[in-house]
Amino acid sequence: MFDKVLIANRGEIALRILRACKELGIATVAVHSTADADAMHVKLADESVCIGPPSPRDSYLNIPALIAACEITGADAVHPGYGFLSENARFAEVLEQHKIGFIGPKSEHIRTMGDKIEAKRTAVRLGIPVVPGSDGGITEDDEAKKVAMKIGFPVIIKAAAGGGGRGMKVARSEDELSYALSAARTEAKAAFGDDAVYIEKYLEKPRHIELQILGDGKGGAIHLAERDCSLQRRHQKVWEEGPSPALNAEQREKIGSIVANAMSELKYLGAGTIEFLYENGEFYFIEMNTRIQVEHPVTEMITGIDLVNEQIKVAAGSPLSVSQSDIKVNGHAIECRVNAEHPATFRPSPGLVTYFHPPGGLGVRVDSAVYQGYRIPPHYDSLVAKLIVHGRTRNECLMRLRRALDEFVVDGIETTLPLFRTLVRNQDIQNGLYDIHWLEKFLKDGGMGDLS
Amino acid sequence: MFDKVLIANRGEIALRILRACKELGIATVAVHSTADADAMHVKLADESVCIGPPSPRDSYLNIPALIAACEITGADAVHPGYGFLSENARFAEVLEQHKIGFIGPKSEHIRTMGDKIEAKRTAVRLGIPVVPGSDGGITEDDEAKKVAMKIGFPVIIKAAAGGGGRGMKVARSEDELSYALSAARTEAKAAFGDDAVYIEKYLEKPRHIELQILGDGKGGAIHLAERDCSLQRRHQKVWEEGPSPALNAEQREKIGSIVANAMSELKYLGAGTIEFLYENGEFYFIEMNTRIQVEHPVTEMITGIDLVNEQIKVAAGSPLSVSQSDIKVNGHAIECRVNAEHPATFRPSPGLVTYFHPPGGLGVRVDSAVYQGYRIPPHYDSLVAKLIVHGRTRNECLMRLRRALDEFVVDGIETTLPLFRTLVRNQDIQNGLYDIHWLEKFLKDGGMGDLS
Amino acid sequence: MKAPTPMAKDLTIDPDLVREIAKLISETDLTEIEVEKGDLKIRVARQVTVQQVMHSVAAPAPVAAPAPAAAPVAAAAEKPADLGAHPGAVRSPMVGTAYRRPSPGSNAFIEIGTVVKAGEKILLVEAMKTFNEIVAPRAGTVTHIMVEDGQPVEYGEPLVVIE
Amino acid sequence: MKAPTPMAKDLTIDPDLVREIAKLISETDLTEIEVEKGDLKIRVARQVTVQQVMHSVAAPAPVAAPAPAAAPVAAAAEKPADLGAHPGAVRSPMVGTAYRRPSPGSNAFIEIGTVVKAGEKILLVEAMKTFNEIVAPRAGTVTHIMVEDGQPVEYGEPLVVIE
Repeated sequence: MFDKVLIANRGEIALRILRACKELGIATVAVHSTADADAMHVKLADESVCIGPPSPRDSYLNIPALIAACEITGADAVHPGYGFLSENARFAEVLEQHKIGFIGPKSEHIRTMGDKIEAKRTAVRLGIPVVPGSDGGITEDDEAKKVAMKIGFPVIIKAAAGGGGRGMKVARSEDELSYALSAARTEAKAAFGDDAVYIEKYLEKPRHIELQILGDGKGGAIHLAERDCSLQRRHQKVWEEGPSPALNAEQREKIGSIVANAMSELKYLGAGTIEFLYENGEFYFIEMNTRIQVEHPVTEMITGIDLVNEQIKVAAGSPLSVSQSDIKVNGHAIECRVNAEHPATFRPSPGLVTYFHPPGGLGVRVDSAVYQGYRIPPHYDSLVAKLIVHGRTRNECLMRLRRALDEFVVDGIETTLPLFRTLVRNQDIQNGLYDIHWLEKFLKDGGMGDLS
Repeated sequence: MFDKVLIANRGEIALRILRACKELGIATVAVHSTADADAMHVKLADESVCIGPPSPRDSYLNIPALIAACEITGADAVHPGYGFLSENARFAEVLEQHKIGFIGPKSEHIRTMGDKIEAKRTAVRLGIPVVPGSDGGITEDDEAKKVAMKIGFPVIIKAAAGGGGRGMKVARSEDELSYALSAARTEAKAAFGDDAVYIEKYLEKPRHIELQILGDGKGGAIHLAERDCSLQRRHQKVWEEGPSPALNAEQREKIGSIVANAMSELKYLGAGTIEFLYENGEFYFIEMNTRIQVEHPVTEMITGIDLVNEQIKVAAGSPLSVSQSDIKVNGHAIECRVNAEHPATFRPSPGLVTYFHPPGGLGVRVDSAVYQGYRIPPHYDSLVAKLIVHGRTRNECLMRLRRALDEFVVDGIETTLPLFRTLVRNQDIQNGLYDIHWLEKFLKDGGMGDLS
Repeated sequence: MKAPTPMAKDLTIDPDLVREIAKLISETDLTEIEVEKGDLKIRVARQVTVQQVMHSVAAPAPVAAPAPAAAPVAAAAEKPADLGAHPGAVRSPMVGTAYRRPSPGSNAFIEIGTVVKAGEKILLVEAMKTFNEIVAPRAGTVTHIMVEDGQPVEYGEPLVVIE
Repeated sequence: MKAPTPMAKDLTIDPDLVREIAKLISETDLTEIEVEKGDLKIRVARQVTVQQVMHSVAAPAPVAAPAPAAAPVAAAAEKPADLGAHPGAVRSPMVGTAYRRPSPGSNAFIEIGTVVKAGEKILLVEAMKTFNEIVAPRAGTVTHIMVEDGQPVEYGEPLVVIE
């Protein structure tokens, strides 16, 4: 086991990692930029090192500074958290060169999954379902039709060279295909100088469902059920829950086995998440995150497994402390990401937290690095607290979440608490009837009323 | 189900009940003395009523005021919490006369268990093990010897008319019996004018182990394993945990079945606790508490059952939501009662809480009615917060407790947090090797060092 | 802002002079100017406000936005907060329901303007089917009645004001 | 605002003089100036505002009693907190290990009292096996050296003071 872990992150995840280390009896080193000298994890760590100015490039992304911090403190491992260097294969390699443990996957897996094309290719190889589509660029109507008939309508035609929505056309039936194809090709030619396009299944109202996995790096791998993260705004998750209101035990078991087997074959090490779009009973691989995620507590609450604890143990060469048969989904959990933002306009609201009173009681967990008197710096993300609530049923969880939200007080800054208080009372949310477009539509339709 | 519950209590248990009601969608009425106008549960309740001046006799114990508060608010049930009127049979009866539900047991069971002699008689009748002893007063050496031989040494000889330790003598062997008997009788005669004594088994180093039970009032009853509350000071529990480090699964199952069967036979309604002394593998009934207890969260954390939720449901005539086979002990939980007292001298320290930062994260629950800026009134008990920590093993629980205690900040008043920070690092505590005398001896021996 | 304080030996000085010095003191943000010439001495001073800012206490207590703020049952419009502190306020000695008349058909015990003697019945508060008489604690004139007939009242709630 | 000020006939003070003294009092952070010229005496004072601000910010942050308070790695005795704010302090541009001499056997680059030119080497900070030269940002005399040879330093940590 490691003797001293350097936490190469900030905010609530730095505190989360610090807690896991303390609970394992491992000494901790906090690193921080000059803007984070007052951070809670800095105050609680056994040692702390200032690694640079506020700009992340010069501090939290500064590999030489982090290596130097390990050297001067004698840290024998680094936990990268999420974001920053957590999915930087080179960082993992540099640490290896310096004989410092990296609490994360093997660098080759970070690299593979960080490359969209390589990741999809790997997923296919490992038997993970992906969005069906053409293998390469298509220019002929006949070929396009053949592909579209095979994958089924609606399909989306995308510029092979493109991105950013340009050159994208949806065809909902065979009739529309020919026009969509020529329109897409014309746009692609104009935008990218290349009229090659590819065809993919178009998902109208998918949910975002992701599977948590853990691997020991030697072929042992388990899944820890799914999280439903469909409630998003601008691709940022806002509310995550598990299990998904859309899945039953059989579906869970099926997709869970697929990803667990895939990770076993890959000899994946540590915690990871396989993200899918889900529509009409089918899963479509989006990407794999080779790190701990913001929403990991949802899984911890329903499985009773401490994911960061497991990360540290397997990174140190220990086996997983649980096998697949030990994993039981127990009850329901929801996480709300309380951000320092206006609840309807999402304008960031950093500044001094003049009052902070988190909710307590049965089934309520708060992961937050904020305290009263803390000044949220403007340089980083706006996460104030993760409120995670567990109940024996989804309904109990929702009722508990409602009362917890009503107890939560954060003053001095604006937060998204009012958004969650509205969402928890919404009929669609209560019924679990939402997809990845739901929240943006809700906000566009003035769901936040006067606050908008 | 009830529509509106009046919470006839204050402090953290009032908030605990309020949370349970909110999670069941039941409207809440807070009552409070003039000293508690700023209490958190008053702020969070749907309605609140001031019922009297600070003195508990004129407010929280004032039955007419409580009935009037029910009448003017239309509350259809009362939850009494613990302490105050929670074990007052007459209060339960008055409520019944006014057709207001009482969230507690039948008044006859409150009355029976409130009478020490009647309680013990009932325990014997129900097959619950009690401290063996003579049936009545003894004056003859021969008879005393016969009884002592039967129950085994050491024995304690107590004045039949007595109390308060006067006229009590311990005999550790047959040799000592004759002298102890005559000394006890002389003292008893002098103190109470009656030299009749009785003989009981003397427990030298017992643990306090209690069984949580739930009954539906119709003969359905289950047990929810035990809590070990041996760490006490002046008969006040300080640290409670479950399961007991002293019991194995077989012992738990055995005593659990006995109490569950007894409660079934009694047709007990609601939550209750059967308290035992435990020594050398044997249980000895002390008393039954016919209410929710301060330390109930320990049981909630290891069983996943919301005890206050169950209390409310069965009081409204619903069945228990779980059967005995649903109850599984999962992991380990410890509760620390953080009091507004000096951590070594236990001098009360009411006053303004100038800073309050509870710990968070995985497995940490805080039940507290305190907030920053709250003034702890000097009129009531000194409980600031209950810190309850859960872990998959007792060791994980202890490590988590340690880190949670180190995160907990309460300023402006003195608290017992330093006591717990010392206890969690103590070898005996870590090994689970303590009895009901351990804490007092630890304190007497200067265990708190410079703070003493 | 305190007025400038002229402290002159006699009143023969020109008030414009004082005004002028006061203006100077404002302008320069000074607190004191003293001018002496021969037997004439003028000292002008301005006191500085001592500010005592205590933040934490002023912080709002835990009441969430959409949760209804704890609404005292008897927070009726008839009970302006400022009357609660009135020295002549008569407060309810118990929780219950206040009645202004001895029986439904009767006249009210008191109206605004009624002159009462100490010990005279002014209201009833019913609790547990018992009607408790509220009597005037002192003689005086009823100037405010804060409860309606049949209104629930809390312990300590002001009922009427007798002045 | 320097308009000429008409003064009383029998007392001629110069308002510009008072303004000048007020400016002086601000500049010098004094609280009182008294000027006497011939039989003219002017005394000017400024009281300091007494502000008692109790910030919740001043409340202790979550550091538990027995838990070791976060101990900055380089919190050596050589680094008095007041020197950190010294205008002549030269700070470490990176995390690493500070060295005072170019190689183990050599003399130190600087000692207290050394007169340095701008751009002159004063220390090395090693990070990732690379020795980074720390040069004097300005000419002056070394008055404090806060690091020992081989001492770990944080980003922004004051290393020496050049005055």
